[in-house]
Amino acid sequence: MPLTRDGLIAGLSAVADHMETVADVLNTLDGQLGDGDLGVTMVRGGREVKTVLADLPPEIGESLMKVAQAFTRVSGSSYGTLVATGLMSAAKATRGRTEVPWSEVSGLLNGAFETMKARGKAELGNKTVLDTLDAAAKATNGLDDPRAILAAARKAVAETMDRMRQTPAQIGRARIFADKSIGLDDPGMVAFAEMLKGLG
Amino acid sequence: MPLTRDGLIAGLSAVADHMETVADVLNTLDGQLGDGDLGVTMVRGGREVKTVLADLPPEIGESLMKVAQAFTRVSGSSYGTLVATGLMSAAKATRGRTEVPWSEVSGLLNGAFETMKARGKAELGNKTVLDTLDAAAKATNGLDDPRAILAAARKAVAETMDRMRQTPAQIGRARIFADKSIGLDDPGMVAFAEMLKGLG
Amino acid sequence: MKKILNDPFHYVDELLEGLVAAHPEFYRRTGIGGRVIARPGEARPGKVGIVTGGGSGHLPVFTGYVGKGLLDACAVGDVFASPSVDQMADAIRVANGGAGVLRLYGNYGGDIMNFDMAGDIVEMEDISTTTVLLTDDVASAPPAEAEKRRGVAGMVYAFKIAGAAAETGADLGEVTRIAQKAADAVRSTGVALTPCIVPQAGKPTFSIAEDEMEIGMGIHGEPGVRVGKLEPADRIAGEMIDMILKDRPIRPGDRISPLVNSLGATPPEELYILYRTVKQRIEAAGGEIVMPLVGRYATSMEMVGVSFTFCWLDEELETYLKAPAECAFWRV
Amino acid sequence: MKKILNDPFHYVDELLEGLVAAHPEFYRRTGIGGRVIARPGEARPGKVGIVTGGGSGHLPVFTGYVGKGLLDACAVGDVFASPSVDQMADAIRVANGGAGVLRLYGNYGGDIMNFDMAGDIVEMEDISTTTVLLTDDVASAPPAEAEKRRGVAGMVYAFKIAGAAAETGADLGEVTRIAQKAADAVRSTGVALTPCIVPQAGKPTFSIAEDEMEIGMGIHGEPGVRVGKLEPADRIAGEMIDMILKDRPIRPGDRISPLVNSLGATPPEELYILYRTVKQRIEAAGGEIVMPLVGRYATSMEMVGVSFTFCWLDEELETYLKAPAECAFWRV
Ligand SMILES: Nc1ncnc2c1ncn2[C@@H]1O[C@H](COP(=O)(O)OP(=O)(O)O)[C@@H](O)[C@H]1O
Ligand SMILES: Nc1ncnc2c1ncn2[C@@H]1O[C@H](COP(=O)(O)OP(=O)(O)O)[C@@H](O)[C@H]1O
Ligand SMILES: [Mg+2]
Ligand SMILES: [Mg+2]
Ligand SMILES: [Mg+2]
Ligand SMILES: [Mg+2]
Repeated sequence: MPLTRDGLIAGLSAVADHMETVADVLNTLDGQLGDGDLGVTMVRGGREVKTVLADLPPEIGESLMKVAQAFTRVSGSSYGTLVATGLMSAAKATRGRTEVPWSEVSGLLNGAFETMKARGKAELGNKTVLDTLDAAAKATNGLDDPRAILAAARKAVAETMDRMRQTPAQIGRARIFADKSIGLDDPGMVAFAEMLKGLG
Repeated sequence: MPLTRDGLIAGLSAVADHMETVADVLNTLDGQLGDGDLGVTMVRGGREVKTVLADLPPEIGESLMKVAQAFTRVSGSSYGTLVATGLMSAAKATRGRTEVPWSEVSGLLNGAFETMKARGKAELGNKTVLDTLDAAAKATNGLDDPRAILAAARKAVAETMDRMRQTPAQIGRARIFADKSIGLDDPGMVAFAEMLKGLG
Repeated sequence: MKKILNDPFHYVDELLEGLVAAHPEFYRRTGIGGRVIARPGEARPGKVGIVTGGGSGHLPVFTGYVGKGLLDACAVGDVFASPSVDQMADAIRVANGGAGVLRLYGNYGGDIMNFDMAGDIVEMEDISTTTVLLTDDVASAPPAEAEKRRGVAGMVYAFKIAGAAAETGADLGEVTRIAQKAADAVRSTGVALTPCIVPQAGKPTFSIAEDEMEIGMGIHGEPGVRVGKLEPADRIAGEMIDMILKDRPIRPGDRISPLVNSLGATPPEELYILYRTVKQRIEAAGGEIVMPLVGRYATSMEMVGVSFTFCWLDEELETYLKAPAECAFWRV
Repeated sequence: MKKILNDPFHYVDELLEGLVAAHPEFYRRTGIGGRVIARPGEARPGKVGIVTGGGSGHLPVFTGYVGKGLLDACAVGDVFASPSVDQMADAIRVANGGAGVLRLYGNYGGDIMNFDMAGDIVEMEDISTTTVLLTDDVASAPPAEAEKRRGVAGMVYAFKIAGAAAETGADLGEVTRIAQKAADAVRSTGVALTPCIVPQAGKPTFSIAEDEMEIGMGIHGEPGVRVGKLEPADRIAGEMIDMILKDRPIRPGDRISPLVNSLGATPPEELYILYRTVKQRIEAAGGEIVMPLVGRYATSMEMVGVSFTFCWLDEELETYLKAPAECAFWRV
């Protein structure tokens, strides 16, 4: 069964709920390198998204656009805008369709990666969510089973975090504390990993 | 021998010199109840007065006026203005004379007291220099020997300070710290006592 | 709190040097020791001069309010210290355009003695002077002794209103009458959260505990009426307004200009938070707000704290308050 | 440092409430969550709109500079946090008089992402937009990476100059060109002596030792180029000017407007002490001073510290800088 409106609602709802449980962890992590608001951003975004889920249309593209807009409504922080940017990119790629085959997920992740990279003017290797997103897109390439996709994405994200932990942050607020960031996970990467975890 | 220009110069010079040695004491005392500048005021005033001594005219009134003006030139603090006010009152009372009999000192002190009281809008008993000045004027009443005058004034000032030590300050900056002022000598009284001490 | 300065004993002279260098169109330095700030150019013949004076460390008060439609000259003391008699006399001389000079300043002992003495001196030069003292700080003495109250931010209104009156060519008696009317129309109170540092002392001359505030504290740290725990902005505002209105209630229809003033470090953000309550309370009492002022109008260097001033206006005062005026810190 | 506030999470909304209540002649609140401050009334048809946006806690920046001859609208974030995309989109919409909108703001990552995204959104509504980023803080990146520099007090010049150009009826391309020219003409650097308190955090987010200062520190506490013992004012000024002039030397005949800006708590007294050195150095290098600004133009609430900005003027920029403009915090 491909991705439909109902599957989307179930997934987003699960992710939003999971965010409530990891907010403190994300705030603390972000606080060590930035302004400590990443948990707040994700919780606020998640809550606002949940308010629109019931009214999502069958069309996936339009649904994703509504979800993206919900996110931008409540968040001023970088990560919120990046998430919304990624969602909008996926919305454009799925416009007019009520079903999206799972084999397209890798491409959607890559599309999100590309537009978020452009929006944030960051590069691969800057130790941001982009590194994990790119890894997930590549690791899921060719897969069409949702469970396999999730497992591959998680593994790739975890590996990327391990690999980059000892490198300094090079963009965003954390860049200011580049030295301090060595040995610490990038908060945005952790938030991405937690979103995947929330999917089940 | 009555008071002449030369006697005035000798006296003022001695007082000015003495001020240099008590500046710290006066600053500290004033600092406990006010802004801690009374020593500075007296030293600055004394130094400026010394610059005009050589050019004082034989006329006592005019000389005292020049001394008063020297004091106002350098001092913005209350005590400086009060001292200058007292000197001006004495200047008016001795205008046109090159000799002033010692028997007039008590009256000059009283005149200074009255004008300073008017200038500062203070009352007897407010625990200010006025209380000691009034006591000195009264104690020297009828005396015409400079040594006797000085001794009587000193004694009266010391007694007044003893008498008023336990009362609260009621005017000027020290009024703000009225409670704290109980048990402490009024800085202006101490400065007056030191001026008398400087006279020999 | 930290300060940016050179030799603390040159603090005032250096700041005056910078002030006139930055704003030669508004200020010039003159008088003994350069301690008089005056408008550029000669006093306008026939115009009543208005002088003020007092300790430094309160910018824009006092010096800053020299300007067209405001003051003519100011005698500048060291930080929190009176100017000398001679400096005051020089300020009066430079402000004199032949029509006499109003001395308009705060009710502080040292300033009064020196300004009185300066008046005696210039009298011998045939300059007639009058005096109006600002006594707007309701926290500094009870109503029965209102004449003992200190002058604080309310003097800004007196400067503005008297300055406008003088600009019209009114004579000394008239300018004095209007200045006194303005002085009588203002009520202020303040709250301090931290002290400030007098440069020559190098450290705060008093202290307030980390979680406390002092309602009614004077701008030099004179003790207030109540030390208490730091409270929410709305409650602080409420208590300060209560103090003012206890002294002079608002009657329906009263026209009031409120000044929400930072004592220095408190940022405008917080003044606007406080202004909400000021507006609510004045309007709730049936008053009408005219020309509200929010900003730094009378300070104590880097002190954290605020003051409120209410100026009750009648037609005459309102006209003068709204008349054009200009200095480096304020333009109407 | 202490703050006067109610619920820290209402800090920004309450200050905006107070701001528009105090100055309805300059500001109105609109947009999603009331987080857009705009001039009163509709956008002038045919006039290019200028919007800015950014975190709160910098008054008069950003919101304060909405006004005639200045900005049309501002999207207001929480203290030191970006406004949301939708708030920025609303700011653009309200500023749009049909002739397009210039986004003019500081080079901060979050703001850029959000403003870009807001631009994408309003593009679909046929509003054309352009962007000019302020990158005046020479301490924040070396000359080779000048485009990575943060925007600080220099934006005041860009607001003023671009605002004046827009007021003349110039089209979007022209207003953008002039704004970029102004952005290119400014160089700034700062020194911080104490941090400030972000209300929601409740305590300083960084610290500076009691006897130290940090040269080049950013207005949110971004690390500077040198931490050192607190030095005399003249030396601090000298070092800051050296940094600016190393980046752009003064040539004889250069016309420069210098801004000596308090980051919050530092009082005007100390700005004037610093201004002496600014004037000496510009004139010693053969430059000419035009319209010097001394005061609080871009702050970080109650932070102790100062920044210097030099704006190199040509005839065009000077004309626009001197053109009339008015907001609650500044009048030209
Ligand atoms: N320009 C950028 N490009 C890509 N990712 C970024 C960028 N800036 C921030 N991020 C990501 O966002 C995370 C921080 O998010 P958030 O706390 O919302 O930022 P802020 O509060 O600084 O605006 C970082 O850990 C990083 O993964
Ligand atoms: N109004 C006054 N009337 C009489 N004496 C006064 C008055 N004010 C101050 N004094 C005297 O002056 C002394 C303080 O002098 P000074 O330190 O010069 O004052 P300040 O620095 O507060 O202006 C007091 O101890 C008191 O004796
Ligand atoms: Mg963050
Ligand atoms: Mg943030
Ligand atoms: Mg003293
Ligand atoms: Mg004194």
